[in-house]
Amino acid sequence: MNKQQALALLDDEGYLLDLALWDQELAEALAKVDQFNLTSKHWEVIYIIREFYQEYQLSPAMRPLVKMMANKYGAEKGRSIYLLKLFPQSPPKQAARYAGLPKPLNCL
Amino acid sequence: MPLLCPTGLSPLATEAMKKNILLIFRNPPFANSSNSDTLDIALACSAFELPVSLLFLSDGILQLLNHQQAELLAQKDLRKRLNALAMYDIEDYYVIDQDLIRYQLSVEDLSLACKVITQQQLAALIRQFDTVINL
Amino acid sequence: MTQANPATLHIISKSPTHQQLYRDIANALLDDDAILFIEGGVYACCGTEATALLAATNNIYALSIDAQSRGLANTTPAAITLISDQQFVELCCQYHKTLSWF
Amino acid sequence: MIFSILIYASSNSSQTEQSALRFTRAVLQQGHSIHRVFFYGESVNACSNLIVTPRDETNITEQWLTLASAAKLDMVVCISAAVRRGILDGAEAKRHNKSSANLSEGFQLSGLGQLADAIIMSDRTITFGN
Repeated sequence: MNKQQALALLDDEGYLLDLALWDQELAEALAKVDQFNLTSKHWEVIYIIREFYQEYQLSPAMRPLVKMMANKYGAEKGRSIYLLKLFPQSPPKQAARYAGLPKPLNCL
Repeated sequence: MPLLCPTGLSPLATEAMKKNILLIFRNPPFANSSNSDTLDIALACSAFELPVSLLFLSDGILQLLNHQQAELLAQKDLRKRLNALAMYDIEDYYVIDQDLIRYQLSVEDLSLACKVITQQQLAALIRQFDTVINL
Repeated sequence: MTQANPATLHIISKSPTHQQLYRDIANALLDDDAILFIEGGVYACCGTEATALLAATNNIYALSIDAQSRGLANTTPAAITLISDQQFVELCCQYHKTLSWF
Repeated sequence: MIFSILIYASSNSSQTEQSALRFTRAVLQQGHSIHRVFFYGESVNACSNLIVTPRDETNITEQWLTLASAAKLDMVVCISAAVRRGILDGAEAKRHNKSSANLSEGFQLSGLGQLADAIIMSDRTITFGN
Protein backbone atom coordinates (compact mmCIF):
# COMPACT_ATOMS: atom_id res chain seq x y z
CA MET A 1 0.00 0.00 0.00
CA ASN A 2 1.42 3.41 -0.87
CA LYS A 3 1.02 6.52 1.22
CA GLN A 4 -1.85 7.87 -0.82
CA GLN A 5 -3.83 4.63 -0.57
CA ALA A 6 -3.26 4.54 3.17
CA LEU A 7 -4.29 8.15 3.69
CA ALA A 8 -7.52 7.54 1.79
CA LEU A 9 -8.54 5.12 4.54
CA LEU A 10 -7.89 7.55 7.37
CA ASP A 11 -9.43 10.70 8.75
CA ASP A 12 -7.03 13.58 8.99
CA GLU A 13 -5.99 12.63 12.51
CA GLY A 14 -4.95 9.27 11.18
CA TYR A 15 -7.80 7.12 12.54
CA LEU A 16 -9.41 4.50 10.37
CA LEU A 17 -12.65 5.71 8.76
CA ASP A 18 -14.11 2.21 8.47
CA LEU A 19 -13.19 0.17 11.55
CA ALA A 20 -14.25 -3.06 9.85
CA LEU A 21 -11.38 -2.79 7.38
CA TRP A 22 -8.77 -3.40 10.05
CA ASP A 23 -6.45 -6.37 10.00
CA GLN A 24 -2.81 -6.91 10.97
CA GLU A 25 -1.60 -6.29 7.49
CA LEU A 26 -3.36 -2.92 7.39
CA ALA A 27 -1.87 -1.96 10.75
CA GLU A 28 1.62 -2.80 9.44
CA ALA A 29 0.96 -0.79 6.30
CA LEU A 30 -0.21 2.24 8.27
CA ALA A 31 2.85 2.03 10.50
CA LYS A 32 5.09 1.82 7.46
CA VAL A 33 3.58 4.99 6.04
CA ASP A 34 4.34 6.66 9.38
CA GLN A 35 7.86 5.19 9.27
CA PHE A 36 7.02 3.57 12.57
CA ASN A 37 8.25 0.09 13.36
CA LEU A 38 5.75 -2.22 15.06
CA THR A 39 7.61 -4.73 17.22
CA SER A 40 6.10 -7.61 19.14
CA LYS A 41 5.98 -5.34 22.20
CA HIS A 42 3.85 -2.88 20.25
CA TRP A 43 1.59 -5.69 19.15
CA GLU A 44 0.99 -6.68 22.76
CA VAL A 45 -0.40 -3.22 23.38
CA ILE A 46 -2.40 -3.20 20.17
CA TYR A 47 -4.05 -6.50 21.05
CA ILE A 48 -4.75 -5.39 24.60
CA ILE A 49 -6.36 -2.22 23.37
CA ARG A 50 -8.54 -4.15 20.91
CA GLU A 51 -9.52 -6.53 23.67
CA PHE A 52 -10.47 -3.56 25.83
CA TYR A 53 -12.64 -2.18 23.05
CA GLN A 54 -14.36 -5.53 22.49
CA GLU A 55 -15.23 -5.77 26.13
CA TYR A 56 -16.14 -2.16 26.90
CA GLN A 57 -16.94 -0.50 23.54
CA LEU A 58 -14.49 2.20 24.45
CA SER A 59 -10.96 3.12 23.43
CA PRO A 60 -9.11 3.20 26.74
CA ALA A 61 -7.47 6.26 28.24
CA MET A 62 -4.00 5.99 29.76
CA ARG A 63 -5.07 4.81 33.19
CA PRO A 64 -7.16 1.78 32.15
CA LEU A 65 -4.60 0.89 29.49
CA VAL A 66 -1.87 0.75 32.12
CA LYS A 67 -4.13 -1.32 34.34
CA MET A 68 -4.98 -3.78 31.64
CA MET A 69 -1.32 -4.18 30.68
CA ALA A 70 -0.42 -4.85 34.30
CA ASN A 71 -3.18 -7.44 34.60
CA LYS A 72 -2.08 -9.31 31.51
CA TYR A 73 1.67 -8.84 31.26
CA GLY A 74 2.72 -7.97 34.79
CA ALA A 75 3.86 -4.89 36.66
CA GLU A 76 6.91 -4.16 34.49
CA LYS A 77 4.79 -3.61 31.39
CA GLY A 78 1.90 -2.09 33.31
CA ARG A 79 3.60 1.26 33.67
CA SER A 80 3.02 4.47 31.73
CA ILE A 81 6.80 4.90 31.25
CA TYR A 82 6.94 1.58 29.47
CA LEU A 83 4.02 2.49 27.22
CA LEU A 84 5.41 5.94 26.50
CA LYS A 85 8.67 4.40 25.31
CA LEU A 86 6.75 2.27 22.84
CA PHE A 87 4.36 5.03 21.73
CA PRO A 88 6.13 8.32 22.42
CA GLN A 89 3.33 10.60 21.14
CA SER A 90 0.54 9.22 23.30
CA PRO A 91 0.06 5.53 23.99
CA PRO A 92 -3.78 5.54 24.05
CA LYS A 93 -4.05 7.56 20.84
CA GLN A 94 -1.21 6.05 18.86
CA ALA A 95 -2.08 2.49 19.78
CA ALA A 96 -5.77 3.09 19.01
CA ARG A 97 -4.76 4.28 15.52
CA TYR A 98 -2.82 1.12 14.74
CA ALA A 99 -5.46 -1.00 16.44
CA GLY A 100 -8.12 0.39 14.12
CA LEU A 101 -10.22 1.82 16.94
CA PRO A 102 -11.94 5.19 17.33
CA LYS A 103 -9.92 7.97 18.86
CA PRO A 104 -10.12 7.76 22.68
CA LEU A 105 -12.71 10.05 24.26
CA ASN A 106 -11.39 13.53 23.75
CA CYS A 107 -10.71 14.74 27.25
CA LEU A 108 -8.27 17.61 26.88
CA MET B 1 -33.94 37.61 53.95
CA PRO B 2 -30.35 38.27 54.98
CA LEU B 3 -28.25 37.01 52.13
CA LEU B 4 -24.59 37.75 52.54
CA CYS B 5 -22.16 36.75 49.89
CA PRO B 6 -18.40 36.87 50.18
CA THR B 7 -17.05 37.85 46.77
CA GLY B 8 -13.73 37.06 45.21
CA LEU B 9 -13.18 33.81 47.03
CA SER B 10 -11.54 31.11 45.00
CA PRO B 11 -10.55 27.63 46.01
CA LEU B 12 -6.96 27.10 46.99
CA ALA B 13 -5.21 24.64 44.76
CA THR B 14 -5.04 22.12 47.55
CA GLU B 15 -8.72 22.52 48.25
CA ALA B 16 -9.53 22.00 44.59
CA MET B 17 -7.66 18.72 44.62
CA LYS B 18 -9.74 17.45 47.49
CA LYS B 19 -13.01 17.93 45.62
CA ASN B 20 -15.18 14.94 44.94
CA ILE B 21 -18.13 14.53 42.65
CA LEU B 22 -21.39 12.58 42.62
CA LEU B 23 -23.03 11.78 39.29
CA ILE B 24 -26.71 10.83 39.35
CA PHE B 25 -28.32 8.58 36.76
CA ARG B 26 -32.11 9.08 36.85
CA ASN B 27 -33.27 7.81 33.47
CA PRO B 28 -34.09 4.38 32.07
CA PRO B 29 -32.13 2.98 29.11
CA PHE B 30 -32.88 4.38 25.63
CA ALA B 31 -34.96 7.30 26.99
CA ASN B 32 -32.48 9.98 26.00
CA SER B 33 -28.74 10.46 25.97
CA SER B 34 -28.44 11.59 29.58
CA ASN B 35 -27.08 8.31 30.97
CA SER B 36 -24.47 8.10 28.27
CA ASP B 37 -23.61 11.78 28.70
CA THR B 38 -23.27 11.33 32.46
CA LEU B 39 -21.01 8.33 31.98
CA ASP B 40 -18.77 10.36 29.70
CA ILE B 41 -18.48 12.99 32.43
CA ALA B 42 -17.36 10.25 34.81
CA LEU B 43 -14.61 9.15 32.43
CA ALA B 44 -13.46 12.74 31.87
CA CYS B 45 -13.35 13.42 35.62
CA SER B 46 -11.27 10.30 36.11
CA ALA B 47 -8.68 11.63 33.65
CA PHE B 48 -8.44 14.70 35.91
CA GLU B 49 -8.01 12.66 39.08
CA LEU B 50 -11.35 13.88 40.39
CA PRO B 51 -12.85 11.20 42.67
CA VAL B 52 -16.19 10.11 41.20
CA SER B 53 -19.13 8.28 42.77
CA LEU B 54 -22.26 7.19 40.92
CA LEU B 55 -25.84 7.07 42.17
CA PHE B 56 -28.47 5.15 40.22
CA LEU B 57 -31.68 6.76 41.40
CA SER B 58 -35.29 5.92 40.47
CA ASP B 59 -35.41 4.67 36.89
CA GLY B 60 -31.64 5.01 36.78
CA ILE B 61 -31.31 1.51 38.28
CA LEU B 62 -32.99 0.09 35.18
CA GLN B 63 -29.85 1.02 33.28
CA LEU B 64 -28.07 -1.70 35.26
CA LEU B 65 -30.43 -4.58 34.51
CA ASN B 66 -28.71 -7.73 33.32
CA HIS B 67 -29.87 -9.46 30.13
CA GLN B 68 -30.46 -6.27 28.17
CA GLN B 69 -30.02 -6.60 24.42
CA ALA B 70 -29.42 -3.10 23.20
CA GLU B 71 -28.38 -4.37 19.78
CA LEU B 72 -32.00 -5.32 19.05
CA LEU B 73 -32.69 -1.58 18.92
CA ALA B 74 -29.46 -0.83 17.06
CA GLN B 75 -28.25 0.97 20.20
CA LYS B 76 -24.92 0.76 21.94
CA ASP B 77 -25.07 -1.16 25.19
CA LEU B 78 -24.21 1.35 27.89
CA ARG B 79 -23.54 -1.46 30.36
CA LYS B 80 -20.36 -2.37 28.50
CA ARG B 81 -19.03 1.12 29.12
CA LEU B 82 -20.33 1.08 32.69
CA ASN B 83 -18.34 -2.09 33.25
CA ALA B 84 -15.22 -0.21 32.16
CA LEU B 85 -15.56 2.22 35.08
CA ALA B 86 -13.56 0.01 37.43
CA MET B 87 -10.67 0.20 34.98
CA TYR B 88 -10.87 3.98 35.41
CA ASP B 89 -10.75 3.57 39.20
CA ILE B 90 -14.43 4.49 39.56
CA GLU B 91 -15.85 1.85 41.88
CA ASP B 92 -18.22 3.66 44.18
CA TYR B 93 -21.80 2.92 43.06
CA TYR B 94 -25.06 3.39 44.97
CA VAL B 95 -28.69 2.35 44.60
CA ILE B 96 -31.64 2.97 46.92
CA ASP B 97 -33.48 0.08 48.56
CA GLN B 98 -36.91 1.51 47.66
CA ASP B 99 -36.03 1.59 43.97
CA LEU B 100 -35.08 -2.09 44.10
CA ILE B 101 -38.34 -2.88 45.88
CA ARG B 102 -40.46 -0.88 43.44
CA TYR B 103 -39.19 -2.91 40.50
CA GLN B 104 -38.89 -6.13 42.52
CA LEU B 105 -35.18 -6.35 41.91
CA SER B 106 -32.25 -7.53 43.94
CA VAL B 107 -28.61 -6.53 43.62
CA GLU B 108 -27.98 -9.75 41.69
CA ASP B 109 -30.09 -8.33 38.89
CA LEU B 110 -27.71 -5.40 38.46
CA SER B 111 -24.62 -5.32 36.29
CA LEU B 112 -22.50 -3.31 38.75
CA ALA B 113 -21.68 -4.16 42.35
CA CYS B 114 -23.71 -1.39 43.99
CA LYS B 115 -23.95 -0.45 47.61
CA VAL B 116 -27.58 -0.41 48.66
CA ILE B 117 -28.55 2.50 50.87
CA THR B 118 -31.91 3.27 52.39
CA GLN B 119 -34.09 6.15 51.33
CA GLN B 120 -33.23 7.82 54.63
CA GLN B 121 -29.50 7.62 53.89
CA LEU B 122 -29.78 9.37 50.53
CA ALA B 123 -29.58 12.90 51.92
CA ALA B 124 -26.52 12.07 54.02
CA LEU B 125 -24.85 10.54 50.98
CA ILE B 126 -25.41 13.69 48.92
CA ARG B 127 -24.01 15.79 51.75
CA GLN B 128 -20.60 14.10 51.35
CA PHE B 129 -19.91 15.61 47.94
CA ASP B 130 -18.60 18.96 46.74
CA THR B 131 -20.25 18.77 43.33
CA VAL B 132 -23.32 16.88 42.16
CA ILE B 133 -24.35 16.54 38.54
CA ASN B 134 -27.83 15.25 37.85
CA LEU B 135 -28.62 15.32 34.12
CA MET C 1 -14.76 33.71 54.93
CA THR C 2 -18.12 32.20 55.68
CA GLN C 3 -17.93 28.87 53.90
CA ALA C 4 -18.99 26.78 56.84
CA ASN C 5 -22.48 25.91 55.63
CA PRO C 6 -22.24 22.36 54.25
CA ALA C 7 -25.85 22.31 53.08
CA THR C 8 -27.16 21.96 49.54
CA LEU C 9 -29.29 24.30 47.45
CA HIS C 10 -31.72 22.14 45.47
CA ILE C 11 -32.80 23.85 42.26
CA ILE C 12 -36.07 22.42 40.96
CA SER C 13 -37.28 23.29 37.48
CA LYS C 14 -40.07 20.76 36.93
CA SER C 15 -43.67 21.03 38.09
CA PRO C 16 -45.12 18.67 40.73
CA THR C 17 -46.64 16.58 37.94
CA HIS C 18 -43.31 14.80 38.08
CA GLN C 19 -44.21 12.93 41.25
CA GLN C 20 -41.26 10.57 41.37
CA LEU C 21 -38.89 13.52 40.97
CA TYR C 22 -40.52 15.20 43.97
CA ARG C 23 -40.27 12.00 46.02
CA ASP C 24 -36.57 11.77 45.19
CA ILE C 25 -36.07 15.38 46.17
CA ALA C 26 -37.85 14.84 49.47
CA ASN C 27 -35.49 11.93 50.20
CA ALA C 28 -32.48 13.95 49.16
CA LEU C 29 -33.22 16.83 51.56
CA LEU C 30 -31.69 17.50 54.93
CA ASP C 31 -33.40 20.02 57.15
CA ASP C 32 -30.77 22.72 56.69
CA ASP C 33 -30.87 22.37 52.89
CA ALA C 34 -32.73 24.92 50.79
CA ILE C 35 -35.05 24.57 47.84
CA LEU C 36 -35.27 27.02 44.98
CA PHE C 37 -38.08 26.63 42.47
CA ILE C 38 -37.29 27.97 39.01
CA GLU C 39 -38.98 27.73 35.62
CA GLY C 40 -41.87 25.23 35.67
CA GLY C 41 -40.88 24.30 39.20
CA VAL C 42 -42.61 27.41 40.51
CA TYR C 43 -45.98 25.69 39.94
CA ALA C 44 -45.19 23.80 43.12
CA CYS C 45 -45.96 27.06 44.92
CA CYS C 46 -49.67 26.87 44.18
CA GLY C 47 -50.28 23.27 45.18
CA THR C 48 -49.75 21.17 48.22
CA GLU C 49 -46.36 19.92 47.03
CA ALA C 50 -44.39 22.81 48.46
CA THR C 51 -46.24 22.39 51.73
CA ALA C 52 -45.12 18.78 51.84
CA LEU C 53 -41.53 19.78 51.19
CA LEU C 54 -41.89 22.52 53.79
CA ALA C 55 -42.11 19.80 56.38
CA ALA C 56 -38.55 18.80 55.44
CA THR C 57 -36.97 22.24 55.28
CA ASN C 58 -37.95 25.80 56.13
CA ASN C 59 -35.77 27.29 53.46
CA ILE C 60 -37.92 27.46 50.35
CA TYR C 61 -37.47 30.06 47.64
CA ALA C 62 -38.94 30.67 44.23
CA LEU C 63 -37.42 32.73 41.46
CA SER C 64 -39.60 35.81 41.33
CA ILE C 65 -39.40 36.35 37.56
CA ASP C 66 -40.50 32.76 36.92
CA ALA C 67 -43.42 33.04 39.34
CA GLN C 68 -44.50 36.42 37.98
CA SER C 69 -44.29 35.33 34.38
CA ARG C 70 -46.57 32.39 35.18
CA GLY C 71 -49.12 34.48 37.04
CA LEU C 72 -48.20 33.06 40.44
CA ALA C 73 -46.54 36.00 42.17
CA ASN C 74 -49.63 36.90 44.19
CA THR C 75 -50.65 33.38 45.07
CA THR C 76 -47.30 32.23 46.40
CA PRO C 77 -47.62 31.24 50.06
CA ALA C 78 -45.86 33.45 52.59
CA ALA C 79 -43.58 30.59 53.58
CA ILE C 80 -41.97 30.71 50.17
CA THR C 81 -39.63 33.64 49.60
CA LEU C 82 -39.63 35.16 46.14
CA ILE C 83 -36.13 36.12 45.10
CA SER C 84 -34.37 38.00 42.29
CA ASP C 85 -31.64 36.66 40.00
CA GLN C 86 -29.12 38.48 42.21
CA GLN C 87 -30.42 36.72 45.29
CA PHE C 88 -30.27 33.43 43.38
CA VAL C 89 -26.53 34.02 42.95
CA GLU C 90 -26.21 34.90 46.63
CA LEU C 91 -27.97 31.69 47.62
CA CYS C 92 -25.52 29.70 45.49
CA CYS C 93 -22.68 31.33 47.40
CA GLN C 94 -24.29 30.63 50.75
CA TYR C 95 -24.70 26.91 50.18
CA HIS C 96 -21.82 24.50 49.69
CA LYS C 97 -23.21 23.19 46.41
CA THR C 98 -26.25 23.21 44.18
CA LEU C 99 -28.15 20.21 42.92
CA SER C 100 -30.37 20.71 39.89
CA TRP C 101 -33.48 18.56 39.48
CA PHE C 102 -35.08 18.51 36.04
CA MET D 1 -16.35 33.48 43.90
CA ILE D 2 -15.65 31.56 40.73
CA PHE D 3 -18.65 30.02 38.97
CA SER D 4 -18.98 27.65 36.06
CA ILE D 5 -22.23 26.99 34.22
CA LEU D 6 -23.21 23.67 32.69
CA ILE D 7 -26.08 23.93 30.21
CA TYR D 8 -28.01 20.77 29.34
CA ALA D 9 -31.20 22.03 27.73
CA SER D 10 -33.16 19.63 25.57
CA SER D 11 -34.53 22.18 23.17
CA ASN D 12 -33.78 25.62 21.91
CA SER D 13 -37.26 26.86 22.61
CA SER D 14 -37.15 25.99 26.30
CA GLN D 15 -36.65 28.64 28.91
CA THR D 16 -33.53 26.93 30.23
CA GLU D 17 -31.03 28.77 28.03
CA GLN D 18 -32.62 32.04 29.10
CA SER D 19 -32.39 31.11 32.78
CA ALA D 20 -28.72 30.24 32.41
CA LEU D 21 -28.04 33.48 30.57
CA ARG D 22 -29.77 35.61 33.21
CA PHE D 23 -27.96 33.77 35.98
CA THR D 24 -24.61 34.29 34.26
CA ARG D 25 -25.34 38.01 33.95
CA ALA D 26 -26.30 38.21 37.62
CA VAL D 27 -23.09 36.41 38.65
CA LEU D 28 -21.01 38.94 36.75
CA GLN D 29 -23.03 41.90 38.01
CA GLN D 30 -22.23 40.90 41.55
CA GLY D 31 -18.51 40.97 40.94
CA HIS D 32 -18.00 37.21 40.78
CA SER D 33 -16.27 35.57 37.89
CA ILE D 34 -17.32 32.91 35.41
CA HIS D 35 -14.62 30.37 34.73
CA ARG D 36 -16.48 28.72 31.88
CA VAL D 37 -19.88 28.18 30.30
CA PHE D 38 -20.08 24.60 29.05
CA PHE D 39 -22.73 23.54 26.51
CA TYR D 40 -23.55 19.84 26.62
CA GLY D 41 -26.21 17.52 25.20
CA GLU D 42 -28.91 19.12 23.06
CA SER D 43 -27.93 22.62 24.15
CA VAL D 44 -25.08 22.53 21.63
CA ASN D 45 -27.76 23.32 19.06
CA ALA D 46 -27.88 26.88 20.37
CA CYS D 47 -24.34 27.40 19.08
CA SER D 48 -25.14 27.10 15.38
CA ASN D 49 -24.81 30.19 13.24
CA LEU D 50 -27.55 28.88 10.97
CA ILE D 51 -30.31 29.54 13.48
CA VAL D 52 -32.90 31.95 12.16
CA THR D 53 -35.04 33.43 14.90
CA PRO D 54 -38.40 34.95 13.96
CA ARG D 55 -38.13 38.75 14.17
CA ASP D 56 -40.44 38.98 17.15
CA GLU D 57 -38.52 36.41 19.19
CA THR D 58 -35.27 36.64 21.10
CA ASN D 59 -32.15 35.19 19.57
CA ILE D 60 -30.49 33.51 22.53
CA THR D 61 -27.28 32.75 20.63
CA GLU D 62 -26.74 36.43 19.90
CA GLN D 63 -27.33 37.25 23.55
CA TRP D 64 -24.69 34.74 24.64
CA LEU D 65 -22.26 36.17 22.11
CA THR D 66 -22.90 39.73 23.24
CA LEU D 67 -22.39 38.81 26.88
CA ALA D 68 -19.35 36.69 26.05
CA SER D 69 -17.58 39.45 24.19
CA ALA D 70 -18.39 42.04 26.86
CA ALA D 71 -17.32 39.80 29.75
CA LYS D 72 -14.65 37.74 27.95
CA LEU D 73 -16.52 34.53 28.72
CA ASP D 74 -14.97 31.19 27.88
CA MET D 75 -17.85 29.41 26.12
CA VAL D 76 -17.01 25.79 25.38
CA VAL D 77 -19.20 23.42 23.38
CA CYS D 78 -18.71 19.70 23.94
CA ILE D 79 -17.11 18.48 20.74
CA SER D 80 -18.61 14.99 20.69
CA ALA D 81 -22.11 16.28 21.51
CA ALA D 82 -21.73 18.94 18.82
CA VAL D 83 -20.35 16.84 16.01
CA ARG D 84 -23.03 14.17 16.33
CA ARG D 85 -25.68 16.90 16.09
CA GLY D 86 -24.16 18.56 13.06
CA ILE D 87 -22.54 21.51 14.81
CA LEU D 88 -19.07 21.80 13.28
CA ASP D 89 -16.26 24.31 13.29
CA GLY D 90 -13.90 24.66 10.34
CA ALA D 91 -11.48 22.02 11.55
CA GLU D 92 -14.18 19.42 12.24
CA ALA D 93 -15.92 20.12 8.92
CA LYS D 94 -12.64 19.48 7.16
CA ARG D 95 -11.86 16.42 9.23
CA HIS D 96 -15.23 14.81 8.55
CA ASN D 97 -15.33 15.93 4.96
CA LYS D 98 -18.40 18.16 5.32
CA SER D 99 -19.13 21.00 2.97
CA SER D 100 -19.62 23.69 5.59
CA ALA D 101 -19.03 24.69 9.17
CA ASN D 102 -21.73 26.31 11.31
CA LEU D 103 -20.36 26.88 14.81
CA SER D 104 -20.95 30.49 15.76
CA GLU D 105 -17.77 32.45 16.23
CA GLY D 106 -17.37 33.00 19.94
CA PHE D 107 -17.95 29.37 20.89
CA GLN D 108 -15.17 26.81 21.01
CA LEU D 109 -15.42 23.08 20.45
CA SER D 110 -13.52 21.10 23.04
CA GLY D 111 -13.61 17.92 25.08
CA LEU D 112 -15.35 17.04 28.32
CA GLY D 113 -12.05 17.58 30.06
CA GLN D 114 -12.99 21.26 29.93
CA LEU D 115 -15.99 20.45 32.11
CA ALA D 116 -13.87 18.46 34.56
CA ASP D 117 -11.43 21.37 34.65
CA ALA D 118 -14.31 23.79 35.26
CA ILE D 119 -15.56 21.69 38.17
CA ILE D 120 -12.08 21.65 39.70
CA MET D 121 -11.34 25.34 39.14
CA SER D 122 -14.72 26.77 40.21
CA ASP D 123 -16.18 27.27 43.66
CA ARG D 124 -19.62 26.49 42.26
CA THR D 125 -20.77 24.58 39.19
CA ILE D 126 -24.44 25.20 38.44
CA THR D 127 -26.37 23.01 36.02
CA PHE D 128 -29.21 24.43 33.97
CA GLY D 129 -31.16 21.70 32.24
CA ASN D 130 -34.60 20.45 31.33
